[in-house]
Amino acid sequence: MSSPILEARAICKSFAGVRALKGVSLAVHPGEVLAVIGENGAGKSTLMKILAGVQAPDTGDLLVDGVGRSIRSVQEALSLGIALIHQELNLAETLDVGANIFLGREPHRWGWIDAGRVSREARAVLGQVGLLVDPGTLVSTLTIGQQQLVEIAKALSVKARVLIMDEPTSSLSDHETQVLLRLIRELRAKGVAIIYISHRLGEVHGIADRVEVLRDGENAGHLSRSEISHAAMVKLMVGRELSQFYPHQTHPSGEVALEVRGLRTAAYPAHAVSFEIRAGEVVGMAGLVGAGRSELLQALFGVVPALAGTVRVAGVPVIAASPRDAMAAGLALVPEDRKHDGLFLEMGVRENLSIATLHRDQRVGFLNRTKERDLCAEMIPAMRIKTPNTEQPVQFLSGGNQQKVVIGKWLATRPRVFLLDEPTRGVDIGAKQEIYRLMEELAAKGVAVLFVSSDLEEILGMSDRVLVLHEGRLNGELSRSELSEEAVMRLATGGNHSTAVAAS
Amino acid sequence: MKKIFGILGLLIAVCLVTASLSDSFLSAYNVENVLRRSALFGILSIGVAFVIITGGIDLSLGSVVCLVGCALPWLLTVQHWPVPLALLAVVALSLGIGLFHGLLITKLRIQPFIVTLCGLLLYRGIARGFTADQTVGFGNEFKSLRLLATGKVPFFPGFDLPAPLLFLAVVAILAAVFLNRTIYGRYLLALGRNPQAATYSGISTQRMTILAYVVSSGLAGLGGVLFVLDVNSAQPVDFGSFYELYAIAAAVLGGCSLRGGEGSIVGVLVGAALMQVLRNMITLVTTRNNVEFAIIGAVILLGVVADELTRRIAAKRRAAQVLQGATAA
Amino acid sequence: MKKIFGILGLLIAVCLVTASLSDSFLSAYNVENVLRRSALFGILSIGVAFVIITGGIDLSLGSVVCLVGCALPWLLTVQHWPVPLALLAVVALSLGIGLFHGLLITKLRIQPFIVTLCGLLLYRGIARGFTADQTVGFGNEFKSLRLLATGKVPFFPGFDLPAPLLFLAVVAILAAVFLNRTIYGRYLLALGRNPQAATYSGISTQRMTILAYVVSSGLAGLGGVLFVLDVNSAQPVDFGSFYELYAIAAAVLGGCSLRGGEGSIVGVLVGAALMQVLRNMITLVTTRNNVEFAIIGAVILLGVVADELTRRIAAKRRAAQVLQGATAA
Amino acid sequence: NKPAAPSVAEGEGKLKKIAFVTNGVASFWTIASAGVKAAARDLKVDAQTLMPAEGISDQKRMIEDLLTRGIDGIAVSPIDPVNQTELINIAAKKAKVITHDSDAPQSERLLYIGMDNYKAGRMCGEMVREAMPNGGSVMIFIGRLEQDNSKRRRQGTIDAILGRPDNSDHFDEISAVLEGNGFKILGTLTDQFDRAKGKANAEDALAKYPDLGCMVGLFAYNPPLILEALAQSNKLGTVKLVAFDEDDATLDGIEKGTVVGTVVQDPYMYGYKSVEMLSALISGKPGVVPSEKFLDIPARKIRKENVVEFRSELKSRLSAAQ
Ligand SMILES: Nc1ncnc2c1ncn2[C@@H]1O[C@H](COP(=O)(O)OP(=O)(O)OP(=O)(O)O)[C@@H](O)[C@H]1O
Ligand SMILES: Nc1ncnc2c1ncn2[C@@H]1O[C@H](COP(=O)(O)OP(=O)(O)OP(=O)(O)O)[C@@H](O)[C@H]1O
Ligand SMILES: [Mg+2]
Ligand SMILES: [Mg+2]
Repeated sequence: MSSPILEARAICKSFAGVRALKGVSLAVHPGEVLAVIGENGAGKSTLMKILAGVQAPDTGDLLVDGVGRSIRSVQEALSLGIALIHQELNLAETLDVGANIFLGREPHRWGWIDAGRVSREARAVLGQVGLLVDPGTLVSTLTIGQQQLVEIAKALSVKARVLIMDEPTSSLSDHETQVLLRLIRELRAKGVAIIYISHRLGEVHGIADRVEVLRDGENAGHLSRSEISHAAMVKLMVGRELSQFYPHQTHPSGEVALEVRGLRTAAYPAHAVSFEIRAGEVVGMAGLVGAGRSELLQALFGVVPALAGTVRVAGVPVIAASPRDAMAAGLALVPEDRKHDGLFLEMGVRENLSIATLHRDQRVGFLNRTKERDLCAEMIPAMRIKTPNTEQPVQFLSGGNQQKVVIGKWLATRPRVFLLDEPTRGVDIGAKQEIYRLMEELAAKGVAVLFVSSDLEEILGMSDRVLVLHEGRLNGELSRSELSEEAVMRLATGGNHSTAVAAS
Repeated sequence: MKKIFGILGLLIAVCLVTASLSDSFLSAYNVENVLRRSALFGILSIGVAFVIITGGIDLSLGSVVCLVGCALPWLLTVQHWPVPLALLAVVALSLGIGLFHGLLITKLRIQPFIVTLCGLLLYRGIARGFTADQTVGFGNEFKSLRLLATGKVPFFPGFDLPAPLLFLAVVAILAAVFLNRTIYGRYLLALGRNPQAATYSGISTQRMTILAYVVSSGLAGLGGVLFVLDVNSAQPVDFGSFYELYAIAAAVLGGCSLRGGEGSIVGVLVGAALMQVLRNMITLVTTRNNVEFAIIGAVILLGVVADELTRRIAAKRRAAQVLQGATAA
Repeated sequence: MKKIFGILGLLIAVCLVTASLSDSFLSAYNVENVLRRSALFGILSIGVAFVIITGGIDLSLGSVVCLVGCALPWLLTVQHWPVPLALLAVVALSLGIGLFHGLLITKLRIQPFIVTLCGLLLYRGIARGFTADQTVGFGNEFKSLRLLATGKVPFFPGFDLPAPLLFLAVVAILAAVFLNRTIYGRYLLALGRNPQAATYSGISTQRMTILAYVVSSGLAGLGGVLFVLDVNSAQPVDFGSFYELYAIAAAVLGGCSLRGGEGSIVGVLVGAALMQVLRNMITLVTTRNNVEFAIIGAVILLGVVADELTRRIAAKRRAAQVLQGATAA
Repeated sequence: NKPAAPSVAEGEGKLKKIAFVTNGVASFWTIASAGVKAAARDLKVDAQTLMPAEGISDQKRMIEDLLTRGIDGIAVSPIDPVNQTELINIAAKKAKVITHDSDAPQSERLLYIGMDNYKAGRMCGEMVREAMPNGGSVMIFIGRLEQDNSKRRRQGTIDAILGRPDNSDHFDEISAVLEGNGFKILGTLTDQFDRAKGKANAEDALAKYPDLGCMVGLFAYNPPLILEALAQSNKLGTVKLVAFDEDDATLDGIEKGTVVGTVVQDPYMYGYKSVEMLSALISGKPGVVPSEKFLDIPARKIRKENVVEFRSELKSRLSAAQ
């Protein structure tokens, strides 16, 4: 085997009160895909940021081509050929797609931007990732999934020797993921070293040449190509075997809990969407990036206005002009973009968990501190939120734990209809199972659960029924018996129901 | 909480220095004066702190002080309205202004800076219009009404509490309780942190924003009433001019972040007091006052820089300890 | 771009109204005057726009105008420095101030509002100090130097371009090219909207921030020089007072978001011109100018509201059409 | 004509502390402060000038702080005499208080030093009539109109131009266009001390009234700004300019003939006399104080014939104070 292109030795890093990395080592070779996996908070992102010059390690050495380097800035990392796609989106929303792709590396002559080249090359990389928008489009008008693709295009345009991807697919659907995985294979063939982080073990299984597992800021073991299996990865990550990953059971469905008739959204006003969900049902909603799933949930929850249509919850018509109305009617929405819409990053876990229930638990306008404390005492263990204390600002939690805080906050409202938009985005396997278990429990208690997911495995594993959107249209519905990867994909790409079911 | 230690230290340092340089600083008369002025500015600063906490800004506050400060004597001495009616009118006026700002900001989504900058220009202009640029005041009348601002409450022999301090105490306690103990206070803070997430959490962000502007203008109105009762005369051209900057400076010094979501009432009070003590010091200690503002500016800047530097050194020391602990373990 | 149509419309409307009410408005003499004033304020506004684009604020600008405006005649007439040296000194002074602000904001991470508010207090105080509150001016001397501000360049017969307009043209073109065509302009915009994204892209955000404050203070210095050359005298107490608010208002009216990341130079120029045309209108059309500020405030507010409302109505109409098209299909 | 220093008993350890409080910050007050310094030196007292930068509440604060310092005497130019009566009375209980420049007649102040602004205004008006014997249109420029002295000054000017009898108790609306005596007063423009605005006012007036006959600048900095505007529109000398106070540019203009004349007060004497009177009052020599409680320091007209002499006097006083 060739010598490592990038190597980290005994890296330690601590933040105020938290030791995120305790002597982690890692090496990646040219033409190799190294998958790094681990539970939420294991230290994956921190390690990657150190490799890419975003953060400095407390102790430990970095070697590039066998030579010791101190990578102190992003610029230095880039000049060494190391590029990082961050776990969280980092785009300047007021700039256009092209400007974001080449931010910091604009082709220029004496400072003068070569706009033509930016646009040409941007179009080329956008084509590679399969995002067909004009480079002049403002980033603020793109969906999360599309923004994620912009991030990938941006990293591709670096032409890096080491490309680090921290959960690049967390908001991509299967279709886009396949495009990305093909890209990765091409890059590998060209000798690029790739570090790939994902909580979707199926992907890891399909792409990785080697797997490195982190646990609690330490190396927990590694697997060579031949050793990679779902069970082996889980065992190293969690330290035990997980039985029955999708705890799905068929539920006796009850009354109609949510009834949607002729709903039109601003994104796709041409298509009226109608469906209903019964109490105790778990319904999955699938579709490609930009299919209009998030917009639909947002309209139901009163975040964006619906152009037309009626919504009934338990038979009572609801006019949700604001989330407040929707909550009063018994709805809850776990939003797709937790950083923007779900969390108060600088506020503590307690304040984030209780914010949606303060109104219910108030004592004539005053905070009910007992209830607030009780809520923390209940949710933090129930959701297995990993936090040093209840006052820790959520910005210092790992992504998965942040997600659990958001779900916990909405669980606390005890909704009748639970809407979840990409509930397991960036969540580790253990936590995923927790969330699935929670969805099951809710359904068993008679809550109607509607979840949007781009993770096909999860859609297949958890749904009683699947609604598939294609460009804003409800293109079909699959019962559990009709469910298959093929069928969902066909409907999601515009095929019709009969051929979809027949094909599988 | 930690954030206000720096500013509190600065206040204490300035007090000690002034006391050592001037015997009169700690005289009952002077302490009463400084307390009264701090109380007046404190009321304004608490108001603007509410707006700053939501992530907004209120530049109109000095002009509201002017408008209310001119309207009250004008209504009483020129229009001969009865006292309760005139008071009611100025209260309604200032609350109405806040409501107006809040509605423009929430319903029409105009930037707070623009709305309140227009307010700054507009309200002073209105005051200049209806007074025809004439100074208005109470002359020798309305002595009992003026006691609201000039009155004193015996505290212990030889030292009385100025009446505005009592107003401030009530306002500050209400504000602190509201911010820290009620759900609406929590909503305000949350809104300042992340308006989007606040909306998603079912908080009526518009109502909370409007509330903040109403509180700000309302307290500016109260401040205006007390200021004019204290000074006894108001000139529309410069009454309350620049007060918005002092109030905002006090709030920010006291730990409010202009990015929203942060703020403590105690800090704001300390910030307001600091500005007044500095000005008092300059008149007491020096014989030239034309560099007064330069000194205030320099002291604040030095204070903030010193605060930042000590914080850094402390953080570095702590980090070193953690590291040591880690390697030792 | 779309954002500036509203304000441009407002400017044109105000011009039309004024022209119809006053014959003198379109006289060559008046147009030259308005252009000169707009140019002076335009230079300040472009400077502050740079800072606003990075998501910061510069409140010290009026005081920098004052400091430079007092320092130049003081150096020339009291200290008898040669002209080039004095000019060099004030240029260095204003750039140095910007650097100082930038360093405090980036290295010590003190809020821009605080830093520049202290600057506002400090620089005027310094000017008052070294001039001992005396008015300074050029008297009858330095006529040729003063041509920089008072000179005229023949444009077509009967109409000359005021010299400050040429300065503005150069500044505006450089600024627009810098912002839109160079990588550094791109960095500024990115930094303003998402500093983290900028850092993660390997941009030296600190250097860009410092640059913005240097540009802002530098242009304030240029403005100060031109103002004092034009007016011929400066009184440190009030020279340039409140100009920061006018400049910020012009920038924000012209489409700069105080949240950073957005701004167009053309818009800023239109904003600056609007304020000056309004003031000119009031003197030409009315016989009282004490409600001047009220009118400016009201017009800006009405303009912004009208802009917002038309935008909404248009959006609603578009939505209705789309829906109709959709349901018809 | 230096006033003789009264024989003050000195050497009791502490100097008498005297404060001279102005109504704002201006060059005018700097000249006054030269008088204060000169008197302090001559009379061996500790005298200080304070200029409130922020109007009335600032002035109040300063007086309170002075009382805190145990000041012996205060000379104040009240911004709002009627409503500040109470403040002056409070101060009068703790120290000797006199007023200068602007009086508070209902208060317990011991003396008023100053001149009658209405009369000074009339002098201005007289010069307008001299400059334009056949009448014409006039525009008035002033910093602010809300101060008592500026109102009276403007009214005096208007009344003299229109040939009205002496009557200082009325006030013409700021927006009124007044006619009489062959003159037309087109209006009064204020600038709130913003010089760029002051210049813009002059320019706008020239734009609005191409046949304007005379411009009157009533605050010290107005005439120089008007001169600038006139020079830039090539109307120097064509449009008459009548000035107030003794700015250098104004005096230059008088020498050159571009300014008809100016009316000067005597701020130096305000300062000097204030300290002198206070020092006498403090040491209990009431004989020095005029019995009518008013010390008149009259205004003077300065025209081409006496401008050179006036300038040299001013210069020597200022340099003596340094
Ligand atoms: N800036 C910070 N300040 C304090 N603690 C931090 C900070 N960044 C990360 N941490 C902590 O360091 C630990 C490792 O976090 P990291 O983001 O590297 O985890 P991760 O493996 O990427 O998890 P995930 O799969 O959820 O993304 C966590 O406990 C986290 O709370
Ligand atoms: N602010 C916006 N302005 C313009 N178009 C928008 C905006 N937000 C969403 N869209 C468009 O609306 C459509 C639906 O977006 P939505 O977010 O609902 O899709 P999605 O199925 O959830 O996809 P994703 O996985 O990308 O989130 C997309 O075509 C998108 O381009
Ligand atoms: Mg991570
Ligand atoms: Mg979505």
